[in-house]
Amino acid sequence: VVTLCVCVLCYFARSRELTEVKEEEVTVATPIKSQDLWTLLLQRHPRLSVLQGHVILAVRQQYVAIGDQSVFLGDGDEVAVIPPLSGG
Amino acid sequence: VVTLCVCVLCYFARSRELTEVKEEEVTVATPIKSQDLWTLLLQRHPRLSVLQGHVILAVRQQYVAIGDQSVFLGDGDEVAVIPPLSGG
Amino acid sequence: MSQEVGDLFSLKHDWLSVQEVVDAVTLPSCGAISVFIGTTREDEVEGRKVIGLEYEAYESMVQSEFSKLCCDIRARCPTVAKICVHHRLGSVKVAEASVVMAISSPHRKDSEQAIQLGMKLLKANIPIWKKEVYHTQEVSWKENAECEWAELSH
Amino acid sequence: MSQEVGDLFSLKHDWLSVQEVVDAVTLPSCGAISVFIGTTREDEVEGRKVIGLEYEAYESMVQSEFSKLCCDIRARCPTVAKICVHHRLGSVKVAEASVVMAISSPHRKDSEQAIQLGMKLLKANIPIWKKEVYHTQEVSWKENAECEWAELSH
Repeated sequence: VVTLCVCVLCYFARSRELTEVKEEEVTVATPIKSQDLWTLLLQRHPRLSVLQGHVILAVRQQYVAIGDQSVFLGDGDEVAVIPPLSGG
Repeated sequence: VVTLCVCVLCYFARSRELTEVKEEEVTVATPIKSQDLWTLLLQRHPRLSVLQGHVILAVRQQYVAIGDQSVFLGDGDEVAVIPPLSGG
Repeated sequence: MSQEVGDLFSLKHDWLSVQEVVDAVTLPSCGAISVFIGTTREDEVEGRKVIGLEYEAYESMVQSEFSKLCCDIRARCPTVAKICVHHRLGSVKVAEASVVMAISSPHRKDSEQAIQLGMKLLKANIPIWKKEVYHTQEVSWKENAECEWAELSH
Repeated sequence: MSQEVGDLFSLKHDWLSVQEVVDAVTLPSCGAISVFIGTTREDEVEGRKVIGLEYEAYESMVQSEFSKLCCDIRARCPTVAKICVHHRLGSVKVAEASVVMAISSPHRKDSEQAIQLGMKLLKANIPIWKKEVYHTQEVSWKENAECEWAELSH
């Protein structure tokens, strides 16, 4: 069963500069492979492609590698683009 | 050649409590084996014997193990009794 | 075992007080406190002089990742008592502290081991980013070698 | 390579300021400062409660042994910039700091390694002694396991 939900995309650091957006709502089919979620993000913001291979996502504030695993989303869930960290 | 010199004995921590002396002048033949220096100290203050095996000396502020090596002393040189350290 | 009462990760827009972070982990039962302070180093990158750093964070996620970090530290160093981090946000000038981490434990070796692990985990997992600001007004996003998905990770 | 200008071992009769020790090693060229703080732990030894410690030092020799300690650290960690220690003398109450050591270096791993070595060398070689004072007014001289001629050395 595939359903649709409205989740919140959050962009940080270089990804925010590339998209020029901090947060936006999108409708996404769920469950969705994290790879497909990334593809969807690239379609919205092609400039994100410079991060390809050096980026992961966070879904409901849990890190999710971009790959084969399925992500289950609900309305209002946060999906964040996480460029390489540089805290400290 | 053995000569005599007047050096300053210094007692710290437990050794000071055992001798009830902080500093005193003694005449010592030099050179002298550090073992013999310790024997001389024990003769002056027999209570120091409780430190036997767990004590070293410092001659002119350099650590010297109690043993076979010869120590060369000059007038006014400091010889200190160094119980196990507990700084920090 | 989770984040304990008293563990704290605080994001600050102003000067960091080392004493405040140390006081937050001080306990009569602990004889050892290890501290790490990260400061903005004076640096020159390809002829451009670094004049400061700009920090940002995924603030809500910082807290949940910090809980995990505290768990990981206690799994490896069970005698750790308290863990406290103050981290700057916004712009930080050269020679100012951007992060202060303090960890207490009854004995020295545990706090020493824990602080090394703690800083490694912070750099690997806490969602915070910085860019260097150069005297030319150019900027460049940094990447921690400890971050698994960094280009330069090892 | 000897003790560098700016290295400092200070014996203090009053409360130790962590900030002061940290400031003493802060340099624009250093991104990392590691700190260790040793405090008097609340403790009970054979039913006697520790109410404080009493410290004494062979003051002039502390300085020459500290110079050697600085040499030893730089031999093993050549990028170390500055080393500063404040150590209490006289009586120190439970939960108060008796020693604060700070070491700066350009990068984190060097200051982390140096602080561990530095504390080990301090406990092994710096001529300072403490006795525990119990609530019964009894006292007992302590011995560092790091000291080669201690009964309990290892």
